[in-house]
Amino acid sequence: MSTSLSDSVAVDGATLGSATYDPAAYDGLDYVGLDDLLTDEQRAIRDEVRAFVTAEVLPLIEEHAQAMTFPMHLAKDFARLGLLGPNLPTEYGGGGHSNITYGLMMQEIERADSGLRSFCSVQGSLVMYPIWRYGSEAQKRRWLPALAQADAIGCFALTEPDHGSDPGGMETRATRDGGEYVLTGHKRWSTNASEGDVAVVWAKDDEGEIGGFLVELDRPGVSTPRIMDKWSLRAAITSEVILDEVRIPASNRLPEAQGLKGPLSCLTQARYGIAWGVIGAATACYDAALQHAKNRIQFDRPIGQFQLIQERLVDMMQEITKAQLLAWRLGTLKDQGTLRPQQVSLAKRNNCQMAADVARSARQVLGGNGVLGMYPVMRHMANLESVLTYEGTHEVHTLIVGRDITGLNAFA
Amino acid sequence: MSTSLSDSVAVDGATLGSATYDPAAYDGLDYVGLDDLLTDEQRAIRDEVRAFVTAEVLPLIEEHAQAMTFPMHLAKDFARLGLLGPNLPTEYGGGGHSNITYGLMMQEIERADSGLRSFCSVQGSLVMYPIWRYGSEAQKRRWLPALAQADAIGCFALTEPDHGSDPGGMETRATRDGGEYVLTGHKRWSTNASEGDVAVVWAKDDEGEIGGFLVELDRPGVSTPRIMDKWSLRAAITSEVILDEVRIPASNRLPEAQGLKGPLSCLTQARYGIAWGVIGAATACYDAALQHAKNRIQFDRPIGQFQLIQERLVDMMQEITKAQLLAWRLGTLKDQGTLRPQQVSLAKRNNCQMAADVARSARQVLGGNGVLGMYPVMRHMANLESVLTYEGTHEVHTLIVGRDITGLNAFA
Amino acid sequence: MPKHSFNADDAFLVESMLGDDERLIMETARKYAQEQLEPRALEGNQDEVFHEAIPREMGELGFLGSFLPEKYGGADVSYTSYGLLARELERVDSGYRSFASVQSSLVMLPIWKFGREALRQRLLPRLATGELIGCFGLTEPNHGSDPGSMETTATRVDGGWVLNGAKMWITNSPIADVAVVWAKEKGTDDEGTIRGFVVERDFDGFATPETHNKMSLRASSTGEIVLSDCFVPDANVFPEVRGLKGPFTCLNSARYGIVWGALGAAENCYHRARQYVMERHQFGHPLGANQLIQTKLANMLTEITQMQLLAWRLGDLMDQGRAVPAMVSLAKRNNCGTALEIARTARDMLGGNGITGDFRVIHHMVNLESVNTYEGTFDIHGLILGRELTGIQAFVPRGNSRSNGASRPKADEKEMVGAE
Amino acid sequence: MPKHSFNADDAFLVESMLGDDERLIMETARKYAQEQLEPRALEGNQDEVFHEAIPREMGELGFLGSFLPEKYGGADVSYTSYGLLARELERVDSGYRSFASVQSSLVMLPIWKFGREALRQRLLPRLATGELIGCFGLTEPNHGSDPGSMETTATRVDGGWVLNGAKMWITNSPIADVAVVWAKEKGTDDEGTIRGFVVERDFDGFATPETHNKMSLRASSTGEIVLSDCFVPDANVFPEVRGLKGPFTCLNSARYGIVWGALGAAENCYHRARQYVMERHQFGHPLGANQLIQTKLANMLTEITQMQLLAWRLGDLMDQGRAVPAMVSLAKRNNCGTALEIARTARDMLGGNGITGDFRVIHHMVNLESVNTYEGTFDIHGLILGRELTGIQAFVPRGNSRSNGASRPKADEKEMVGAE
Repeated sequence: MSTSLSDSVAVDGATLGSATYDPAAYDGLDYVGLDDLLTDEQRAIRDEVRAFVTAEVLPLIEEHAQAMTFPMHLAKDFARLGLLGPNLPTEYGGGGHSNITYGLMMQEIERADSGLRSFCSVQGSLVMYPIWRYGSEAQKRRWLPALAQADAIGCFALTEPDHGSDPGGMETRATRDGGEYVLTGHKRWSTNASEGDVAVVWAKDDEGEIGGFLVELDRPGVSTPRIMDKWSLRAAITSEVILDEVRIPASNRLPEAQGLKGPLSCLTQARYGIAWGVIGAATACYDAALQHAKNRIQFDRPIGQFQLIQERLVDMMQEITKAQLLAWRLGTLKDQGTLRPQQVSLAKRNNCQMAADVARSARQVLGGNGVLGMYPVMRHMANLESVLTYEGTHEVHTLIVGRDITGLNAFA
Repeated sequence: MSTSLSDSVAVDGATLGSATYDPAAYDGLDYVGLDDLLTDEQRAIRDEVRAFVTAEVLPLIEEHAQAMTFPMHLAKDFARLGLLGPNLPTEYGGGGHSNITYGLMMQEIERADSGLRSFCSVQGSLVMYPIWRYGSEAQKRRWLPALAQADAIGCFALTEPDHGSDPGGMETRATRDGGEYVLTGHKRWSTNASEGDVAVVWAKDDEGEIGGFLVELDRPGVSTPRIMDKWSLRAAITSEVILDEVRIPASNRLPEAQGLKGPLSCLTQARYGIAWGVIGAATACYDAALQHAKNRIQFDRPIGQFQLIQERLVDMMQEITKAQLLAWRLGTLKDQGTLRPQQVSLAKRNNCQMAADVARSARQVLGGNGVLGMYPVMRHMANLESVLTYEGTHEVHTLIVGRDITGLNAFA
Repeated sequence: MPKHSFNADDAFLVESMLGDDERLIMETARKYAQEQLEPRALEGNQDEVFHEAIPREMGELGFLGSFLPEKYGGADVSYTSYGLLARELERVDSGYRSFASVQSSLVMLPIWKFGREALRQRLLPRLATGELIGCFGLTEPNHGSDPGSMETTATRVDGGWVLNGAKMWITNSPIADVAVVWAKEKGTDDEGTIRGFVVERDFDGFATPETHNKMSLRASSTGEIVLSDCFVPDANVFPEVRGLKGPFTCLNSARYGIVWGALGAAENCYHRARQYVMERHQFGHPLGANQLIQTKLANMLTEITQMQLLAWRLGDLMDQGRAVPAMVSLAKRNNCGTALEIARTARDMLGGNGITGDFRVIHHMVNLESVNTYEGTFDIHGLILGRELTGIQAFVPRGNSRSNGASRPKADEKEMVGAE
Repeated sequence: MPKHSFNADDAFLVESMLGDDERLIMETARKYAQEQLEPRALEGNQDEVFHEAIPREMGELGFLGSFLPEKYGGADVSYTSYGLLARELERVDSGYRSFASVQSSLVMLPIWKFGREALRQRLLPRLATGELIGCFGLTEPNHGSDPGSMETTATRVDGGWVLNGAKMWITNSPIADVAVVWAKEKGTDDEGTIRGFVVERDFDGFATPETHNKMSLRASSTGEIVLSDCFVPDANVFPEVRGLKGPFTCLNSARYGIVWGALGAAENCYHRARQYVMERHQFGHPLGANQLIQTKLANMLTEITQMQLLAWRLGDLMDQGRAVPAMVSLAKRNNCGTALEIARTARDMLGGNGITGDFRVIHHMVNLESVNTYEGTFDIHGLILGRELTGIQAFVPRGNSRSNGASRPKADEKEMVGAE
């Protein structure tokens, strides 16, 4: 054995010791026959995205994560596959798909990386959705087809450095000045901002009411420094959005968005996608752990024959299966139009924690090799730390659902 | 306050301090609209059993549990409500219901007590089912209608003192002697045996093959001492079945049951019922905890306003909801005829652990009062210890499912 | 590293850190508990019996109020020794340790610390021998975690006070000769101030109905204290102590005993589970040959070793006079919560047999539900620690639906308890 | 109980049990680590850099091989002191502690215990100053938990041995001047016996390619050891030691250091989380005002206090010569598993900021994934303990699909590790 093992490790995949993982062998997880609950079309779309991920995304995603770059060339592929606004009406370029189809798409793309699903979530749920729901006809025509085709990239600017769980405390202001608004403020944790064309900025107007404003990112006074020091979602671009007396025409305000309800409704859309998406990340981890358990030989037999390994695998599979059922039920309710935001909170809370737990357990199954990029697990594990946190932490969703079932408010 | 508080505690319900629990206010739990997945008939049957439990069972169950007696007069009510063999064909007195209906029935009856659901499970899944599946026509006609009507009570004799998880190691023998079998052996943990009319006994024949034998319990050589020292399922009768050269006609052997597959197939039926039943126990605990949290005042406000209490309630509700989805999916697969035993293992494992965890957490919400019979929680908690263990422990189901997903056998 | 043998019951050799006196007390208590209490525990739990000979037996061995000065019948032992006693009693049953905790920390301690000399001399020696039995009345039906809101009142009359109210969850009350009762002054200048009273069995208006059908601590006696115009003479009033400081002093001492007691219960569950999985064979091997079982044992031992170290170090600090209440909260919370988890796991490892009283583990499991709840629940001690760490009390939620800050009680006056 | 103040970083006053020498070493190490290492840790993790000045700095302060006799450059310090050092280094980063552990326990220790006197005198003083850097080659690509199956061979030749094989996951290897390598004799009467060799940088056939793009322990250097017909003279062979006893002696010492190191990482995560929740306001209050946050802090402190007591007691027993390997397994497993949980919780408490390197907690979190895995995974140490408790080895499953008992390896020859 005269050549280096390590040089090829992070790049070429499983060459350390015996190969124990083949990402192309991925076939999802369906222990209780949930495929039967899907239509043929839904399955076909799901499989199309899955094949795309295997062929086009997995070979390059680790490298992008290591280098902290976003594979921007994929944006056009996402558009082609219909991943941008899949559940919006076709009239403005949306996919016109069911919400279950939308969920399946998010699941498959997050199998590759949560950062890619974040890209789609932001574009579809946090940018296209508010424009579609709260925008003027002109705004819709100007932006939605372009966003759906990835000809324009959008971002969502709500969170501020001092106001994470508490967006109502925002300090960004939009001051009316004749036919214009002048925006000043500091937003943080905005996916895509430094690569984007337009931001949906939430700010308080002169009356103190929260409104939504479309800010083209090339306007004077806008800066979008990237947040570089990230250990999670490294393959996604995350930026600050700093607005220093940025002038926009008054017609850039979303006419129908009034109050905190505006941004919160966007978050409900995005959280719905997250509840599906993290299933993909978890299943990728489970699949890597399962393959490794079958292939890794210690003490002359596959480690999958160890009870402690089987226990981990069964727990993972069990929790993923329940999360799938929850997501499916959420989708049917959303398609019926009866879904309540608190139900989305429940699923976001449950499924994100599930995915983080699965990733952590899978990493342990992989032993020392599990910290390397030849397996996707450490990357997913690190990504899911962000997903647990953003769009409402576990604790925030606990208190949202808790208020719903007790009728009592326990926010501090 | 001159009268005793305690004298009425265990008997009359919530008189300690302010009343914080009203069992009649129970309305199940349906956070994600699962009722919509049921048919009108299924809902009607479910509600009928629920109302029966509230009116006829809850007022007396605690007393029976304390006294270690089974409310045998309810057996006729169970028959009237169709709880005995609900999913068997009507031809022999079964209910002809869907498996989802069967599951809902078990759920509602276990809301009262796991011991009552055990009674129904044994009668339906462990006695009627093997007679129906493996019995001769004569055996079916002799026993099934009587068992369905609770005119006869059956029991299931498989487990032996030294062979719990490992029934293949059974020591009970059925020796052929002309037109008779002579059975000798010692079975344990048999629900209903000392009140029963007939036992389905599993024993090895002269060839060492496992077979099923119908043993009328009044035959010479049968004794069924009760196991009295129980802290769990106290409202169910649990006995040993001691067979000392018991002679039965050869025609009492189940002709179609060959090998371990026979008893195991019964266990699959019963485990299916358990996976549904424990949801009822868990929901009863959740309901008691939720009511208490809303009504119990400390520091001038309901304790449900405490974050730590809300966290417990949300966790309970979340886990119950997922268990409901899993049970529902299991039911649809069973109704389609595609259910695999390993899927049942998964649901038994998940749902029993879920119910035990919910009961434990609910008990903590109830504080000191939670150890008393005025709340159903401590009783459910103690019951669920048995339910966790019987019909395959958590570990056994881990290794069954583990073998299924890895293809590797890790039984020690 | 030399190949010493590994002690599976004392992995980090904590017992070797004890002094000779302490070891002697531990061994005496262990012998008594295993030989005299263990044979009664099954019946005690099965039939809700607290055997009436037990108090005098414990008294004879010096187990009651052992940390009191000898002049009052105590033995002036260290806190570590007191803890070791609690551990041995609870190794058999939490109910027996509860009896001794109440007698020692909740009755003898306050009479010694707060009572008049005549009262001390009259009651303490007889409490130490077990001739008299005491109980402690703090918790009320509507006020468990929040004793500062108690409703029991004490009205000043000539030569004493008249008490009215009801206390519940009172260990020993049905068999008690004396009760230390906490009540609020009524109709005085100090209206609402909490005071302590020693009520005796033959006082008029004192009743102690028993609580039946408990599913926990069945081997000890539990009841209420009902006070109906009950007159208590000045001689039986604690003259100086005011407010919750009185009962909290007692509770701190009792909680410390629980830290050790819960350890004993956990050790017994672990011991029984270990024995069971070695004796029980399935699939041709002892259950203990399974990875899933071995790691359960390893987890138990790891937790128990840490519980031992916590208890030992806390005793050490108590004996040095360097302990603070937050340390007791930390250890009470940890050791009770962990003991309960261990008991559940052990119960599970015993399979079907684990639900029978014969195997004793389920007694510990149901007992520990109470032990984890009384004297401050797991959650409440978490918030006591949290207050210590952040300087912010979070007992009282700030939810928007109660925006009136004025109604918020003072944190210092409101420590959440729920007494034994 | 007197009202001392409560020490939120040392709740049970464990540091007050240290001797004066130990405290001095602890304080020296803390000052160095906080002032010299902490400022480099962000860059170290961000850019995968192990700053090359560190070994000599540590050597100068006597941190390398500190428990060795002075004649070999050590300081003859207690095991407790060695542990305290590890804790302070890992309070900054597991990578720095890993460097020191390897140098001290896995390189200097075996050369001292097993090497010839000339080798000791030539290498140990320069390893102690950090002038030379060492690494330890045990783990192979296909043999992590099961080092007894190693494939690296040593063939006897005139005046020495020729080594062939590859080792991976070798901390320090890319920068090492010497490597302690374990290999199996080949072509001798003792074919298959494991022997130890000290390979030096300038030997032919010795290469150490670096492992890049780790997501864990990025501030330390990791690589392979590739041996291609590498000749090692007899002077560099350990003459006496045979079998896995050699490497296991080293691993025991290193694992002991990890027990303390993981504690330091956990303490730092707790400290940073506590600080963050007090500074960060949401809904008009510090995050620390929430019950859900306070109980997280309380849990962390409770676990850390127990980790402290375990580490302290283990050091105490090591210093008394009374420790056995199972104790080390217990503490390594507990402290690593718990530290990882604490790091995850702390990361979560820091919200979005927690994913950035600036706040440092996520470095601990990803590092501890390795620390919980190397030198025996959490599960493996559970089975080592389980074997101790049951007398039955459960490393090798008995599954029916392998009914041939003959193929089962002997338990004693197969301890599951995976070295640093």
